[in-house]
Amino acid sequence: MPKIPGLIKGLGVTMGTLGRTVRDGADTVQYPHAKEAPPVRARGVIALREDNCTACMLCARSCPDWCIYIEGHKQLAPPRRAGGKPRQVNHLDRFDIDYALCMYCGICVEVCPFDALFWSPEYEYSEPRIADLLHDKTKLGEWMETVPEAPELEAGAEKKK
Amino acid sequence: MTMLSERQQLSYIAAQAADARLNVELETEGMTLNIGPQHPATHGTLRIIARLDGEQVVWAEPSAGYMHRGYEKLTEVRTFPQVTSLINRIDWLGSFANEVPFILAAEKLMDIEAPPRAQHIRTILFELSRIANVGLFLGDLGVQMGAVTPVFMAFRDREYVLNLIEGATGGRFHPNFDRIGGLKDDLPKGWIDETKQVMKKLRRFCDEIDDLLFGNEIFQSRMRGVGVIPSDIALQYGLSGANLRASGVEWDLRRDQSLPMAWDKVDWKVWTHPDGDSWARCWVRLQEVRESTKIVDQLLDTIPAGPVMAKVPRIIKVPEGEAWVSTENPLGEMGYYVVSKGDLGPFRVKIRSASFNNMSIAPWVLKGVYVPDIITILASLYFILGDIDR
Amino acid sequence: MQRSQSWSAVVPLSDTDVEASASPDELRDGIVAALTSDLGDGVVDSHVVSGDDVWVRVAAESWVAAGQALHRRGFTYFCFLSAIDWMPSPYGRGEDDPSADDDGDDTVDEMRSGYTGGDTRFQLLARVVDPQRHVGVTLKADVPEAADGSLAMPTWVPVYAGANWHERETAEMFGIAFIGHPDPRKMYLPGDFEGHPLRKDFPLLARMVKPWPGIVDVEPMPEKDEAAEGGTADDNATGETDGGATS
Amino acid sequence: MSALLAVEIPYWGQSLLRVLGGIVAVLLPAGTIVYLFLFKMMSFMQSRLGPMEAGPFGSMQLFAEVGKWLQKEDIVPAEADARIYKLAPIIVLLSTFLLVVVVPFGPDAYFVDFSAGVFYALAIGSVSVIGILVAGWSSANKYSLLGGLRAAGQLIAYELPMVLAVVGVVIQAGSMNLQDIVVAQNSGSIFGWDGVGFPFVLTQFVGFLVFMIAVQAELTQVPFDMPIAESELVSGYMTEYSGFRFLIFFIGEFATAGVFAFIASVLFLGGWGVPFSWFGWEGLDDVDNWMNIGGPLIMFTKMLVLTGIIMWVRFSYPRFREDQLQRFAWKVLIPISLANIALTAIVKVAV
Repeated sequence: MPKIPGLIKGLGVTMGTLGRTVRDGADTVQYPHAKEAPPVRARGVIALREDNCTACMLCARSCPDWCIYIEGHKQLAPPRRAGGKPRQVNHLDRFDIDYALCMYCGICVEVCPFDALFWSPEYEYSEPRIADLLHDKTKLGEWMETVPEAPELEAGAEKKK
Repeated sequence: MTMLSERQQLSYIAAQAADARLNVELETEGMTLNIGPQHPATHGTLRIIARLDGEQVVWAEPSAGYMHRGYEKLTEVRTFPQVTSLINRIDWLGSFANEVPFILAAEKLMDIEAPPRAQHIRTILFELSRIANVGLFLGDLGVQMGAVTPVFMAFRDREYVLNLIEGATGGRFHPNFDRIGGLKDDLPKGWIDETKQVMKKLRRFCDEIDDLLFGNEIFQSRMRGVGVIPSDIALQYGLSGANLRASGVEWDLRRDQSLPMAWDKVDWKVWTHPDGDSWARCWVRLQEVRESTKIVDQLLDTIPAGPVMAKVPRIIKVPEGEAWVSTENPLGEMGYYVVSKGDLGPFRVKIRSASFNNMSIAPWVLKGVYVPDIITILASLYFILGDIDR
Repeated sequence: MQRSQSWSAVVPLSDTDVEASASPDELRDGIVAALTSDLGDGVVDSHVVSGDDVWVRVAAESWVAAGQALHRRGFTYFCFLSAIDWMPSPYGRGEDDPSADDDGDDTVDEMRSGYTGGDTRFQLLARVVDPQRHVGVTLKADVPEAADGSLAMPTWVPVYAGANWHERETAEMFGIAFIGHPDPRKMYLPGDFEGHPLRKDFPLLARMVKPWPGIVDVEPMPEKDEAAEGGTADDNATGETDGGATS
Repeated sequence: MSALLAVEIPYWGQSLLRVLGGIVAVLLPAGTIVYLFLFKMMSFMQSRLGPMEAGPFGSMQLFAEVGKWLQKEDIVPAEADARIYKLAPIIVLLSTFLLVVVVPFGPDAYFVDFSAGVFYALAIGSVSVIGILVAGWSSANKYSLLGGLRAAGQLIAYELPMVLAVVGVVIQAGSMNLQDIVVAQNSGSIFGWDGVGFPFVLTQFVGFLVFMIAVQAELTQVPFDMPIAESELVSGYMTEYSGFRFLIFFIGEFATAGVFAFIASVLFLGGWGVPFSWFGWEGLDDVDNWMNIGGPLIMFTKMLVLTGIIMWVRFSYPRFREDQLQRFAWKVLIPISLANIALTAIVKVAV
């Protein structure tokens, strides 16, 4: 079989792609009208479960960008068992993440010992003003609704303790 | 000349004198052309100063530093786990591959090794980032030469790879998934089957690029015999990766050094090309993408069961010592010279990035070529600006 | 690196252990021997990690000769050239990390050189590789300080052309002049930049202009409990008191 | 001749029709090419949809683009030779208008009946070179200068094969009048069979290929787009242009593509005509009046097919290097077309 010149082959490739696009539709998505679902693990935005946070500062200290700001104070909580002594707990006053600085490395979520921080795949929170990218604890708490279940693991994986 | 002021005359004479050596016979004037820092051919902000005689380059010299981020300094104020989030921005197209050598160096200093399952998954992700990176190179090659279609095919199929990387690690571009002692997490369910499908798509993409670009006679006439780098020059400048293999040096760090990674467990081939021209460099890369899909396919079938994380202390302190680990990254040899003082963070990290050496040959290889060849030679040397400037 | 099969355990690094168990590395010992025979007294010290890597420290005068000798012996691939400032940073990491205190910071405060030792603050560091035998050598050399504090070393460009850019980078980052360099301009920095950023006494402004957010602590109970002013140890303790509810 | 649609039209009406017709003949192909090929075909070849927001399937995108360009600031570089700089895009577009004048769209639907039409078209076709050269020269930009010089070299080099490729047609038709060439093709017959007339592409296939390659180069489309070369010269001679001046260049580029496709279809594909034998016409005077409507439509279809091929090649190929391009013109195309002329002349004399 004689070799087809590359010039002709190239024309064939582009025309073939045109045919495929007409037949199967494009590979792109018309963004504001249609959206692709990001993967479950996608690191879109960090959500905060305020009840779990003990203001231990671990996330703020391990953040490479210094973009987490936490303030808290100690207060007395009612005893867990009837008749016990009142417990001393940390109360969270302020929990801000500056998304203008955040580089989405996920270290804060990873170091959190009390499961208070989660990744949510939401990504549409751009703002016209850069100052609005500082999410406070209410806003971070609202993201909790969008946090998906952790995915099942592939065969052969060891269960996490 | 009478119309000119004295200062203009003097500068004119000075310019003439400077140009005289360019072309004494024809008395033509040379021209300095500034390509960049903002230019479509420089993937970022590289500036090339070219002295031209007509369309021919008398000398050309890249000028870097428009995007220098000082990572070597920044690593000194970060802890070991924080460094990976930083260094995967060096070569932003193959970012997972940047993390691996650093983690391996830290593990070497701590004298631990990741579990076999983690080594396997690391290798898979490493090869996936190579495919994402070099796949885009293959498309971008077309754009540098006026063919608009290949780059869209590259973006289309790279998207599948990025989806895989995001599905496993959570980060599309900056996975930050590699940890000292293993990986952050195991693979999600269904990932392996999906990856196999994507590898089939990528092999088709390679065939398409082969037909559309590499088989094209115009492309060949632009690439063959242009920008020839002999092997001794390539070694002297420290060219690495496909650039070195295209000059006929059969040397691949994946094969030729013993690392706790899974490359030695599968069957693959190191491609070389004897010519050393632009065509050879691009062709070797195309073959390497194909080879990578094969490596990934084989590794997917043989992932061992077990944990993905070795037992490491919660707060990582790396013992005092020095370690050098380099791997065969998409762009070439990427290595970290890590000096630890037994502290939470490294004392000094020397980042040996591939593009820095690969571009340092540019003044040598650009001498005497035509202006359009500047673009093709730079494209075939394949640099990422973050990898030059760090 | 030695392939140890005990991947799940942390094996402590211990020099005596490694040297006792490792088989002598003929290849790398041979390199040191060859270099010693070429340079004589030029080789000051060497360090071989069996099966892994070799470090050789040469005298400053033998720096170029060492490069030439290695190039002649097949180490034709130029990997990198850089420098190390062994002075401990006066600024730390810009953060007052309470967890860093526990084994004492005083170890960092004195200047200690790494493998193969060293007498000066700055050391030149270069690596060349033999692409046939797949073995690399890391060369080090003390950079002598002149009376006026300036640093200068001979250039490697005639031996390894690729050293050109690396030396330009090292020159601007550490302030080491390379004598005989064909193009001693700055690589990255603007022409009028002052200072040498990779020297340890060059402050990293990004970590100076803003206080570390991690330095604040939870406000203690107002009326009592002076002891709780401590630090993270307390935070963890308080965290664990109600940790039972979350796990 | 003045019996357009068998209605007597006063002279001013005819003039108005001609002016409007000229504008339509230039702008309509340009708009159609941009939408159909540049927006849609290219996108589909790259497995995407292209513009979809403005109008149904993005059909109004073109007007949005024009609106965008008109709003932009008209920047003239400080060092530029302002008057010439402003004139250059107009020269380019003007050459397109002058070119379309000789193209016949129907038995009566033409602007000028010019007995040396081919000669005129080829001469006027190279006026745009002047526009491009002065645009590159007056921009006071090194990239533009390189682009302008490349354009001059390239357009002149490819003018020659184009002329030589047409000579074969002229020999065969025995006329330089484009209308006569159309009639000759449609009233001809192949060995007595007149089912499809006698389009010259059959005998002049080599000439047709050379002509189309030369057109590709003349239009500075990939693979001959070094004067523009986004990735090296950053749009070459157009680098400094913005706003409506860039728009004029842009329209000029695609309008010229349309007009050259018109000329190619007249020279090689039978132009506006249908084979005369289908309706029993003997010559130009017998042709029914409805061809004045049908002819332009036929021309338009043929133009779309030809520009479609031009664009298809553009979206598939990388570009040549400047010296390779010159070598290709002088060492390949010109000898081939000279041989073609010689062969045509020999056959013409012999038969």
